[in-house]
Amino acid sequence: MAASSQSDAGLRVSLEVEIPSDVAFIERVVDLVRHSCSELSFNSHQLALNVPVALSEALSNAILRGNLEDPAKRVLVRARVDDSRLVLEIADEGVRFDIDAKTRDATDPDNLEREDGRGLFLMRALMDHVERFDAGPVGTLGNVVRLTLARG
Amino acid sequence: MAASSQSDAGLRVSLEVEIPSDVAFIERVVDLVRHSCSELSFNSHQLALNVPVALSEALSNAILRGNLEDPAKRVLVRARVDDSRLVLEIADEGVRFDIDAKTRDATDPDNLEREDGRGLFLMRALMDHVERFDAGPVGTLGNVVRLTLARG
Amino acid sequence: MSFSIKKEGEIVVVDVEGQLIVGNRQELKQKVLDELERGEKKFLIDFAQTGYIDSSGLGVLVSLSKKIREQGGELRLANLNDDLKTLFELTKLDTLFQISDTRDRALSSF
Amino acid sequence: MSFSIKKEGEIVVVDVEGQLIVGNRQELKQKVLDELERGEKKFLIDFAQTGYIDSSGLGVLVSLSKKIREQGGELRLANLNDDLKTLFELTKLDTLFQISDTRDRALSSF
Ligand SMILES: Nc1ncnc2c1ncn2[C@@H]1O[C@H](COP(=O)(O)OP(=O)(O)O)[C@@H](O)[C@H]1O
Ligand SMILES: Nc1ncnc2c1ncn2[C@@H]1O[C@H](COP(=O)(O)OP(=O)(O)O)[C@@H](O)[C@H]1O
Repeated sequence: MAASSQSDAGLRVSLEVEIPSDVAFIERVVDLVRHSCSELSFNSHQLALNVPVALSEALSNAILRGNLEDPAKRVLVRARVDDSRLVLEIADEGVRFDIDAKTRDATDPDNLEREDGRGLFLMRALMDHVERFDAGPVGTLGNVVRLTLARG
Repeated sequence: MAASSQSDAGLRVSLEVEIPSDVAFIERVVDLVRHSCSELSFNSHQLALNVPVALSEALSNAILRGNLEDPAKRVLVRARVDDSRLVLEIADEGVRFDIDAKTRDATDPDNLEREDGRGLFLMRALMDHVERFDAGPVGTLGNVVRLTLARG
Repeated sequence: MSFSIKKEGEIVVVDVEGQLIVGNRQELKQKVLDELERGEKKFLIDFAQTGYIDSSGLGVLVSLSKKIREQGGELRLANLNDDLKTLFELTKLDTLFQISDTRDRALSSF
Repeated sequence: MSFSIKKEGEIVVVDVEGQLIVGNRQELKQKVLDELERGEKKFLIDFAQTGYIDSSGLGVLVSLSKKIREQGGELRLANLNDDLKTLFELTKLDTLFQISDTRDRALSSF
């Protein structure tokens, strides 16, 4: 394709996806974000591993831990991609949480045989930055988890 | 995939793509928009014909007719897709034009052997609605062409 | 997207792979005009591997068809899928071109 | 995404087609537990056709491996591509599982 021999400079994509609190939507959101990154020539490992896994983790946390699968609550995903990086923001409507306190070292021998608790660990391992901030002012609900990945 | 047996109700995608005034970017923008529509189960003809052709026309008009390929000018594409329809807005920074006056009937025998002038005609043939409005207040530059297509 | 050209007997066959749009139509035009200049007269454009065509791509086909006719040659098209057929019908260009369902039929129709 | 199960000799082979994630991992778990209940002891999960795996998918593999061991059985994994290998390495799960490069090697390792 002429497109791939073309520089990416100046192409900027931003994507907003709103879904119900239902894990069945995760795969489609991942597809959409991954497709945007592929148009900006992110490398194959980033497209097959870092982006899909980290985003899936953030989405299932938002749906299951944040919104507790409440059908009245929604998850909003914002992805901005340009020729230097991907910035993902996953917003839920749930109770705030302390991301550092909740992150477990999955490689600790005590945790190795646990079934759960690898989500935040993997996000941090697969992304350059993982941040959490409040979605709204004091007293309101909602977490935003922001994942940043430099194009490799 | 579990995804395709799943209802689309409640999934909403909005995409913003900014490109330089260079026709080499058209194919990638079309791919991105088309991919969003495919996640929302638009039908195969809409994905292979209506969406790509109408959007390509609007993009090349914005780049070639609107921005006159001026490298300082940009084209902004906004796509909103949900389970009922696609709304596309293509914004340039060029001189305003009268879309009705400029639309030619491509099937008129006088026009049949012309090389150009089928763009607006095809947009209208392939989309449910085609509108043009001013990008900013009186005295400023810029056209927005809005294309709407109900999911088939 | 790319265009590959080969000869089948005395017919020049062009395969359009991917899109035929404003970004690459000049390349198709130039390739066909080069062959015309070399004295070729019979042209078949095969769309079996084509995605979508925009109005500028249609425009190039119209203009090539005119130039080929002016040199006493012929242009035929083959393998338009349903969506491409619709595109030709919407613009009535199906009345301007000789269109065959298959490449073989197109080749034997010259 | 889907899981297909078949017997190769006395080994139950599961192919994971597509993703193994929170939305479908219960299905995999149930299918394997059903076989275990039926008395099967040797299990091979083949990832040749797998896309990505999330932490809940990894969690299901950990829990199946435990349950199979408790019944005196064995679970082996095969055909992890480079990205899936990285995932197992990052989580040190490569130390918990018997992982073979190919299906044949996994089958003959039981
Ligand atoms: N969006 C969220 N809202 C509320 N709590 C969260 C959220 N994301 C993570 N958590 C908390 O962090 C914990 C650890 O998350 P994670 O590492 O992904 O493992 P797991 O989800 O398997 O428990 C969760 O169990 C939950 O208590
Ligand atoms: N975005 C635009 N800005 C300015 N003029 C435009 C724009 N889009 C269309 N036009 C005008 O409308 C005319 C007809 O457009 P179209 O039907 O697409 O055919 P063509 O672009 O081949 O001339 C153009 O030649 C141009 O004068």
